[in-house]
Amino acid sequence: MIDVLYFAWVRERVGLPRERIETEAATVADLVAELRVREARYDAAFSDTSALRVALDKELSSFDASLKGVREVAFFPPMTGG
Amino acid sequence: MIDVLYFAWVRERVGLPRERIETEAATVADLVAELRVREARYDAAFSDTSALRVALDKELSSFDASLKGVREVAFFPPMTGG
Amino acid sequence: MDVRVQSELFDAGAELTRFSLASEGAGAVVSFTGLVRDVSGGLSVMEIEHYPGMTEKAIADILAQAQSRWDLSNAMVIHRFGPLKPGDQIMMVATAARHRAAAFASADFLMDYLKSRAPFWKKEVTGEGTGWVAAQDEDEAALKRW
Amino acid sequence: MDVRVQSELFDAGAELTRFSLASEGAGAVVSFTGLVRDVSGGLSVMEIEHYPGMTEKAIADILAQAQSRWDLSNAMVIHRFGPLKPGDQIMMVATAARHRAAAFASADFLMDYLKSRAPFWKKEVTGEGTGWVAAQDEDEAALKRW
Repeated sequence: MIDVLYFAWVRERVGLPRERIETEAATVADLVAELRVREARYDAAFSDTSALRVALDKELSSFDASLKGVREVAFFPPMTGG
Repeated sequence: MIDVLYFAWVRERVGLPRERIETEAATVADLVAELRVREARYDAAFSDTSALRVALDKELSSFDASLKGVREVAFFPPMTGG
Repeated sequence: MDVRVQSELFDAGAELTRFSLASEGAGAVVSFTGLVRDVSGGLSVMEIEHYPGMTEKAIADILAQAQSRWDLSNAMVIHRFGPLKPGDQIMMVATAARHRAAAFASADFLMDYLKSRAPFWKKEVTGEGTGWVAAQDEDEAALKRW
Repeated sequence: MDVRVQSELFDAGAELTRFSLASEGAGAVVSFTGLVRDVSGGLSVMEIEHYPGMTEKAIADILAQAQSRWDLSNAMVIHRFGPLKPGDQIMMVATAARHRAAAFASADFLMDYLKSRAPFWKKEVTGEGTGWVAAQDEDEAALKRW
């Protein structure tokens, strides 16, 4: 079980801010592939992962990173703070 | 007749903040040469002009500049504002 | 070192005064304030979303990097979230150091990193609809300066 | 644009607030405050001498240069003269622009030029005597950045 969080337009496309997901995905990319085949809204949110960023347990990471031991995955567009 | 102003340690060495000087000096360097032979305190103040700056009518200038039409000459060390 | 992530408006002037007083031994204090700009001429609200928990951590990491690069007497970051009005202060950075070069460089560095590495996202609400502000390539490129 | 050369203490926080309010359309405000630092540990007074008349002119010229180089919404300079105490504010620069790069660069530029091109001279008075602060080679070198 892993907590998956969505922010900004990723949250809007997926339609919810967070959910718990039962998954055996080894990497972030595997998790994204699983989500995309679940429903069209995920497919729309993840259609271009080059436009997305991912954080694992609140640290910026990459799509080829392992999910081993990770409790929280967050997907979001590039940050626009400041 | 020209107004000559002194600032910071140049003022302290010369011993006064300003004076009117009767001079036929063509350039700043000529004026400096005239002053240096007048009295020891001027010689002390102007012994190393590379350590000095000069302004003509309130604009930074150089020691080889002409004094033609100039009403006010100021001598001072490099600025240390800010 | 001071990090505040808040929805409340803050008073940049009062913060600068407080920060300077707390920066003993500093000869140079630099502040940056970011304001909500009404680019399109019809902005009613700028909505800032963030990632609670990660935000504070990311800002603390960026501040620690600044401290390891420059000899700073003090540094602070305030960043707001939630609905902001045009002209509102969005965020503020201040740095204090003995000399001006370190104060300027570290404030500039903090801004570049906050812009692209702290989890905030801006959405503009105008009479014609809403839209997420897109990240600029130049913001990512700015990180390469450091 | 605002230039003030004064002996009176000023309140940098209040000045920042006033400046930001006067900088309509700006998205970025940068301020620099210079403080009297007690380098030797025995400073009783920092005396600042200036060249009345030339000072205002030199600062106005430097501001005009900054305006021609960057698209600024606003810019200001306050510089004190006379006897200052340790911890006192010596001077302040603020710049406002649409984007942060212009606000940072122009404030940094103004400081470099004020430091070496505005006619101010600092003298330190300590228990052991008085001494004029020497110009630093690095301050003159800093001008070459622009």
